[in-house]
Amino acid sequence: MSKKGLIVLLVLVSVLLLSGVVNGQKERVVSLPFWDVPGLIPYYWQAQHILAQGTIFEGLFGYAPDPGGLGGVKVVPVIAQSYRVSKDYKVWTFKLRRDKKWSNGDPVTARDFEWSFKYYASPKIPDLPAWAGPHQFIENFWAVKSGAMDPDKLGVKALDDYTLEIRLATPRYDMREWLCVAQGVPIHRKSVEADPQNWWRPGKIVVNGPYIPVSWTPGKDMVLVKNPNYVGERGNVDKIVLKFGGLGLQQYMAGELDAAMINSVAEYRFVLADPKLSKEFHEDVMDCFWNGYQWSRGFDPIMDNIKLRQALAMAIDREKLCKDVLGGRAIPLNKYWPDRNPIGDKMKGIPFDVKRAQQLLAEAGYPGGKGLKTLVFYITGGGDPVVEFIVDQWKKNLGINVIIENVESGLYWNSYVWPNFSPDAKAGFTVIGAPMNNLEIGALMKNSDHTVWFYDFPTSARKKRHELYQEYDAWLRKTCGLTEADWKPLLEKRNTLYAGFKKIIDSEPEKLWVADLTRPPLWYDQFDELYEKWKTAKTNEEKTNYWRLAGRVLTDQEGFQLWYNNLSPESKQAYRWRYRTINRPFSEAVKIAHYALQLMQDRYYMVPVYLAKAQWVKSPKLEGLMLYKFSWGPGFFNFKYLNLKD
Amino acid sequence: MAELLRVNNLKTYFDRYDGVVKAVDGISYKLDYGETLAIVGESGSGKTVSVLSLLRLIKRNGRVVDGEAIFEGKDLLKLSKEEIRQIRGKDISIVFQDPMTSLNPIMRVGMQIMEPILWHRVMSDKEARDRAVELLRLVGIPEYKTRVWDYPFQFSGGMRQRVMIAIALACNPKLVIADEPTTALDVTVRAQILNLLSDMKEEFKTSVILITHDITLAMNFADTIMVMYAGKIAEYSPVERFIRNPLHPYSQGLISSTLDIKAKEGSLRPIPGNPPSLVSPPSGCRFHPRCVYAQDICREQEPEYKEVEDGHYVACHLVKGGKFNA
Amino acid sequence: MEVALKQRRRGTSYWAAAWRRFKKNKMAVAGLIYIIIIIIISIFTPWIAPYPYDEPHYAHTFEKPSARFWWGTDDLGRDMFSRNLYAMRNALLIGFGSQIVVLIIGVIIGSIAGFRGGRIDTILMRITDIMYAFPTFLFNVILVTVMGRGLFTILVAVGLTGWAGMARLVRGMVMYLKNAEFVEAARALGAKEGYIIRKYILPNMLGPIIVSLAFGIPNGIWIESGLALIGMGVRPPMPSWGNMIGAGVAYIMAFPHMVIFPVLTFALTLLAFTYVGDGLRDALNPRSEV
Amino acid sequence: MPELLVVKNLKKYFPVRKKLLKAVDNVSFSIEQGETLGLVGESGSGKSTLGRCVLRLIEPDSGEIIFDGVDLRKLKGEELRQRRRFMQIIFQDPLASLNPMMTIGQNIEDPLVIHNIGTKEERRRAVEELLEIVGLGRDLIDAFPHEFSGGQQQRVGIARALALNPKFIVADEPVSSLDVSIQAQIVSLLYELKIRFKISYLFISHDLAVVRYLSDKVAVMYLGAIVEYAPKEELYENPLHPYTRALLASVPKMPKDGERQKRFLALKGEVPSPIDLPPGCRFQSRCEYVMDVCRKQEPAFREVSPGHFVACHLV
Amino acid sequence: MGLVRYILRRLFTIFVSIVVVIIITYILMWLAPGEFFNIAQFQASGGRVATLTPEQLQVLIKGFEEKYGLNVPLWKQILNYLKDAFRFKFGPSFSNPNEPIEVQIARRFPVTFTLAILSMALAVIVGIPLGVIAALKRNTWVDYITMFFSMAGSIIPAYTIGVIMVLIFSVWLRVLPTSGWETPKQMIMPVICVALGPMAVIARFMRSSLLDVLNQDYIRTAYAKGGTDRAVIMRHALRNSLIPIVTIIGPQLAFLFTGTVWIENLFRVPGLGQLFVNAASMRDYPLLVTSTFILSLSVMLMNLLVDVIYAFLDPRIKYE
Repeated sequence: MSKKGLIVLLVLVSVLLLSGVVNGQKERVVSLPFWDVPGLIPYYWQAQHILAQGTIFEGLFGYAPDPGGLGGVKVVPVIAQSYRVSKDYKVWTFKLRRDKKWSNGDPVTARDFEWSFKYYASPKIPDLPAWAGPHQFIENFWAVKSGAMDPDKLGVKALDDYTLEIRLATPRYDMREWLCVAQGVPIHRKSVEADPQNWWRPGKIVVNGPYIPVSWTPGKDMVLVKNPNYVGERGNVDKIVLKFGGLGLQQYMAGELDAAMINSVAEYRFVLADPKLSKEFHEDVMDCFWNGYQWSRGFDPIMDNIKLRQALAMAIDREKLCKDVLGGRAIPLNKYWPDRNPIGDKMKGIPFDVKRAQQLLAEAGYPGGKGLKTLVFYITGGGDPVVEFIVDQWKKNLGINVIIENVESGLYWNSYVWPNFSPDAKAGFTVIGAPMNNLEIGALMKNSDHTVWFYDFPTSARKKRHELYQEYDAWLRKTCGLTEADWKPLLEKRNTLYAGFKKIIDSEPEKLWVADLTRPPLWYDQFDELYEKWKTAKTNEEKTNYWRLAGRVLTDQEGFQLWYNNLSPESKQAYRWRYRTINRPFSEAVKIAHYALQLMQDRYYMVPVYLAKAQWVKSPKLEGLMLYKFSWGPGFFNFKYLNLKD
Repeated sequence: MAELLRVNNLKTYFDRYDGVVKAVDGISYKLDYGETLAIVGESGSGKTVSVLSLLRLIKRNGRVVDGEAIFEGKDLLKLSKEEIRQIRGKDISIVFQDPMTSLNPIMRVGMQIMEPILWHRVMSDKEARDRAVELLRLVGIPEYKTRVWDYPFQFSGGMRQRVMIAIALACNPKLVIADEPTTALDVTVRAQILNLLSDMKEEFKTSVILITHDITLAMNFADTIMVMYAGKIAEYSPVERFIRNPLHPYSQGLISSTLDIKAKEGSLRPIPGNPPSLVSPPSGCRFHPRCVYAQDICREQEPEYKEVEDGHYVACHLVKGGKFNA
Repeated sequence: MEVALKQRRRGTSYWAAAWRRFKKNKMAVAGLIYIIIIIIISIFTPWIAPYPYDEPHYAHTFEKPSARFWWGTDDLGRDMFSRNLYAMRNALLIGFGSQIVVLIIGVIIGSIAGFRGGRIDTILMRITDIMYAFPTFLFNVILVTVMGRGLFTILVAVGLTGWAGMARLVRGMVMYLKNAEFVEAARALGAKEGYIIRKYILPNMLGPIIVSLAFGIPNGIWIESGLALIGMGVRPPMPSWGNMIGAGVAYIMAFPHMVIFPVLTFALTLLAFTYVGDGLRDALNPRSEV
Repeated sequence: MPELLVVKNLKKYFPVRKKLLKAVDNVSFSIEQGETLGLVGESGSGKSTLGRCVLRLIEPDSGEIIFDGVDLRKLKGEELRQRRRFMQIIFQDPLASLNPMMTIGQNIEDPLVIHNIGTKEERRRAVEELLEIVGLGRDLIDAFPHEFSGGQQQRVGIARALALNPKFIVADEPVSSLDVSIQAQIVSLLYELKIRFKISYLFISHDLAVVRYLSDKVAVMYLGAIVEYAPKEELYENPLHPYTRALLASVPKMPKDGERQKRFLALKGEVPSPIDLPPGCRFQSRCEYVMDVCRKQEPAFREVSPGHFVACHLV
Repeated sequence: MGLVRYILRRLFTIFVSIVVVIIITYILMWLAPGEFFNIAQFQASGGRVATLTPEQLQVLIKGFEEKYGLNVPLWKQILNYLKDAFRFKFGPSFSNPNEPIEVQIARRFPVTFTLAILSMALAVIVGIPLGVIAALKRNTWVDYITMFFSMAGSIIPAYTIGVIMVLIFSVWLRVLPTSGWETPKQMIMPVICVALGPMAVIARFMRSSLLDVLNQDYIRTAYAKGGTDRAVIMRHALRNSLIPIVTIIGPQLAFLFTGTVWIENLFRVPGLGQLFVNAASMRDYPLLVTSTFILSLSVMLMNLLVDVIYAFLDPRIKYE
């Protein structure tokens, strides 16, 4: 290199070093990896609520670190000071703190909540992901959302500036937990109304959390700075830079990040082998998200054989999987919740017992795997090492043959894993990672209740129920129902179904379930009402519409009865336990959730295999990093506890 | 007249996949000031290569193997790159066969005429401009003052050849090489260009080497004629003498196979056969396979290129004492 | 003289002359030899590869090259050498396969446009222009989304996006050939259209088409690798260079062998095809411009 | 002698950017059995188009082409195809006119294959015979066109044209791309064939000497029309049209002692664009005798002496 | 025909072509497994149908369809889309309901544009001399090595080269930042990586173009006029061989709009490629159609621009 070049380089380097020093003295900056956020509107679910909740917005309640708690967090009041709940858990009244302020200095009041919740519920936001927030339980929410009712009729009301009343449609015992999520935070009315499209943009946004976003480059960085008007506990960090994308570990090594997630075995081993990095290494188990397999939602009767299901579940060496295949980046899991966990400790795991598995397989009618047809393991995206290992285990330990078939990711998610039955699916499996999205009671089940909804009744009935689902959709397009004669079969069916319904109500021992089933408006009342409306309807269009809706009510009921009458006794029992669980406050529900879970786990339709670990390196100076364990992938959140040591 | 150029034993070979093409294989001739030499031959006889070799403009796979070319006392073949460049376009210039492709399509005509002037620093930029206009006038381009800034594609074929001639004359060269200047043109235009060449020769007092396959034209136009066959000179003679007494059987054949406008039906006596491959030329006299008079000696021994009369050279075994004896 | 005569007797066809010119280009010959070797290897891959491409060895993950695993193993302990062989085979399948699709569509559209001329020509060429302007990469992604990620569907997708150039070429050739003097001569002899196409036009179009195909093959391989890098390539566990490189890059710090071998074989193969394409272009179309 | 070919009022216009290029503009002539018509003209005169129109390789816009008593323009498909046996064409560029993918033998055999004549053996023999006729060795049958010199290629082209024993051949500048010695060979060959097989030629060329050697009658074409048409000797000895005169004058003649010619009588200017010609005589822009009438009125093509037609106001 | 009329005619053709392209894209998406409705259902429910009643799900789906204009027949969706698209209104995307696509594009476009221009400039600045050197030294080791390396640089996936560069310059030498797009230093690595491909194309094209020109008769004429190598190459060969280069730079520039996606991901460059290619892999249909729209529009406009520039550079071209 020439002399001149050397000098230029030296100057450049020294300028860089100097600027770093100067910055360091001035303010405490933390750079963290983050996933790309599409925007900052808290009520959308596209991952940004992880940023919104606790960092830039706050709701009535929030999360605080709790190493012993589920998800490593506990629910603490934030804006709420105290609350009252009616006996039936349908009317919640919150007293709010009086010192909380928006970043522009306005006080945070109950009216902010009332307005925000009504705004979310209004048809102005047609695509609110209501399933992910507390509003779905609020009185009249669905009617408001569909546009049939005025948003003012929503069950939310500010009794005074610092008292908020929320009325629910059904009892909810975990409302506090639900109010932690991003749809539970208020937004600033004046700024939203001033610019409904762009109020959320950095520079414009008015927040009530500890940090304000000041700049945001999609695909790159977001910069958060301290909210000067924030009242409450928070760390000493002045500025947080969230960096989207890039080569995390390399960025960390180049000194551009203060923490980085470890994404592969290679990186893990590299870090362990590095004397400096290995000291900065941390890990935690992602216990809210179990990984395993589930049976495909097809209609092959072979799946009805519980001994077969059991044998397969017991023939997997989970230890070896975690050690060899996952390179120590996971822990074995043989039940829905792991050990040293309030639920997991009470559950019995699926043993790894090849002998027993072989015996069960023989009892199932396939000694040594003979006679069993080839099963299919559906996967998507990449070659899944875990799946290959499992298939290999079955082959080695049980002598059965499973082929791995790749499915388009869209098709996979849409018809094989989540929503419904898949008539095309052959007998076999898909991988499943069942998350707990937040601390609501339903999420304790970690989706294992799909066992009850989709599997545990005979294949023939499953098939029938699927057909009814199809019919249910088809009703909306039927053109009929102009004459009384069209109603005749419906009326007859109504009577049969009514008899069936009565029988179920009378025989079902679980009071909570019956209460749920008989909560008005009842299906037959709806049907009768539609019939009456049909009689007075004026246009043919209206008539057809009423007839269609009535038909759908019946189909729906028919599907329910079919399901109820065919559900296995165990699953029915599990369902009853589920009712008892969700009809308790969260802290109590945790104590009995294992009853339902154990029953469902013992059906072996959704089988846990391992829990992934979150692994990261972080600067020794950085403290208070909170790991986000809910939902799909590891990441950091709730940055208000971040602290930089000097 | 004084001697302008003398070429001795020039050999230019080309490397090809199937061997070495001896395109020019030992030719010698001279050219005086003001003289017009016509080199006549069929395609592949080496006539173009023989002159391009002088200016070292042959393609990359060709090389001058041997010989010398004394131009005004300097051996062109031994000059440095820069020295030969000084001569190109200034002392010796070329008019190429195809005026369509020999002009740069995206450069204005005037600029192309000015280039040799500027490159040889003959005059200033301003003067060169005026000179370009003047040259266009000289070569007979109508509206030359405006057309000087046109592009070649705006000119017709004949006009382009006129431009080529203007370029060649730009630096008052001592020698103009005209490589089949009229072949690509229509009959009537051909005559115009030939007239122009004659005029220019008078006007600029240059020597001219005219390369052509048309022996009639050569015989009409040149002072000296040189007939080439398969890379060698068959006959070299002052034209008057050649008209009276063409000695080489190939020269005779060329004349008799040329259709004159007055030729009688059935009078044509073509040379049989095809020109030979220059990779493996026939032994002995290269013309012998097509020569009706060929004898054993012609097959075995290469004829000597010798002066049979004053200034009349022939390479044929059958020519003895200035007479052709068959 | 004798030699010349002998040669005459046999006659050097267009192809023999082209081969002679091709042989002069050393890089092209080297490329051709390489390609022939990999084609032979690809045919016999199942017998040559020491392991099946999807056989995991859990006790031997990320192993460096050794006597047992020549090019090491990957994150599942699968033999990198075997996977590379299969990847090569798939790449060739996609490369050649996509060009067959290109050939079929391009020749049909191009020759209809060229022969019919007039309105049909205008319409077909407009369509071709539109295809030309379609953002190829995105269109590929969409097609793969629609048709799935099988080997076959990917080669069809690559073909479906790549035929516009071929159609233009064929049309140009047809337009030129149908007015060429020797075709006119055939017409003057009273030959029927079908005969002219079969004996006069098609054989003479072959050269440029082959050149175009020769460049299309590496292009197809390249497109697949691009698709694979964003997870749209051949479906794993079936290996392809794209997804091997994509996966390997993640391990570059700790296990560089996982990316070095696929990148080298990939680059070498594409280079070989490109050199052969260059050679063919110079040999078959001596006066070509590009 | 019976008239083999009669062309009447043949027209072919090409549309060029909304204007008309009158390539062949109202041309009439006739050729008798065994007779050769030489067609002389510079590039752009439309002579090649005319030659192709006569064979219906280019579809003329109007006019009649009566060949052997049948109007070719009324024939369709198969009938025309059969007719083609009797009329052939030889091209200017011999290499371009041969299929490069076929051997010499296959190229010559092709017309026989097309018309399904003879067995394979017979065809082979015919090809060998044809090779002899045009002066090529039988042993060249398996060579490819590109291995041949131009003269040999043109011989192959001629052999192919002869394969079907045609009565009439359009020779479109068959020697203009060849070397002098080869030109002479080919011209001799064509002459020999004319005598031997009584073939009629429409001989197209820009070379007046070649035309004179082969033709019985000569037509001079300028910008799409025939400006002068006469028996050969008449035309060369007594040219009437200024264009014909200029053409003849611009050709260098073989010098005899002392009569060398260093300057030529040259026409001024060049052939103008054939698109959108001005009214009047088409030669007006280059004619040194141009008069007012020439700029207004197109001269009639009339017979000035028996068999000598000319289109000029001055005559 | 005048330039303006020519451009207008071409613009009309472009308009028609775009309409066709959009229709094809829509139909292809409609054919894709997992139709709109399923996507809507899945998006609206986050995969958790079971806890909602069918009526509630219906409300969600209806809302979703309303927001994205999916509640009308396909042909009407296409029509609506086209109507808005030509006014540069594309609505929100599935993956980003927060802001309309045009806003996202407007923000990312300058980045991609800068990256593309810088890379293209680098590719031209390096590629052309490489091609020239290779052509002038044709069939020598200089030629072989130049061509080999420029081709290898374009064939080895830029992504791999990028990662290696990060390791060398950021992690080990610590002279360049790993990523970002603000300071010139951050731009060095992405620009080099992106430039490699076009650089090779330009070098190769330049080489053959120059070789072609060098074989032309007018080069011989120039030498015969007494031109030095320098004068002949600069004034005649280069100028003439550079003109066709324009024809490849245009399409290459358009290609960079998506071609940079891997580099953008690697170096955290917030450009269009990321947006567009992610759209496809995430099945974000509104964004996908828009990507197609923008890309084909830019390819076509670029081609038009190239033709116009070409006409300016080459006096022979006249508009038909």
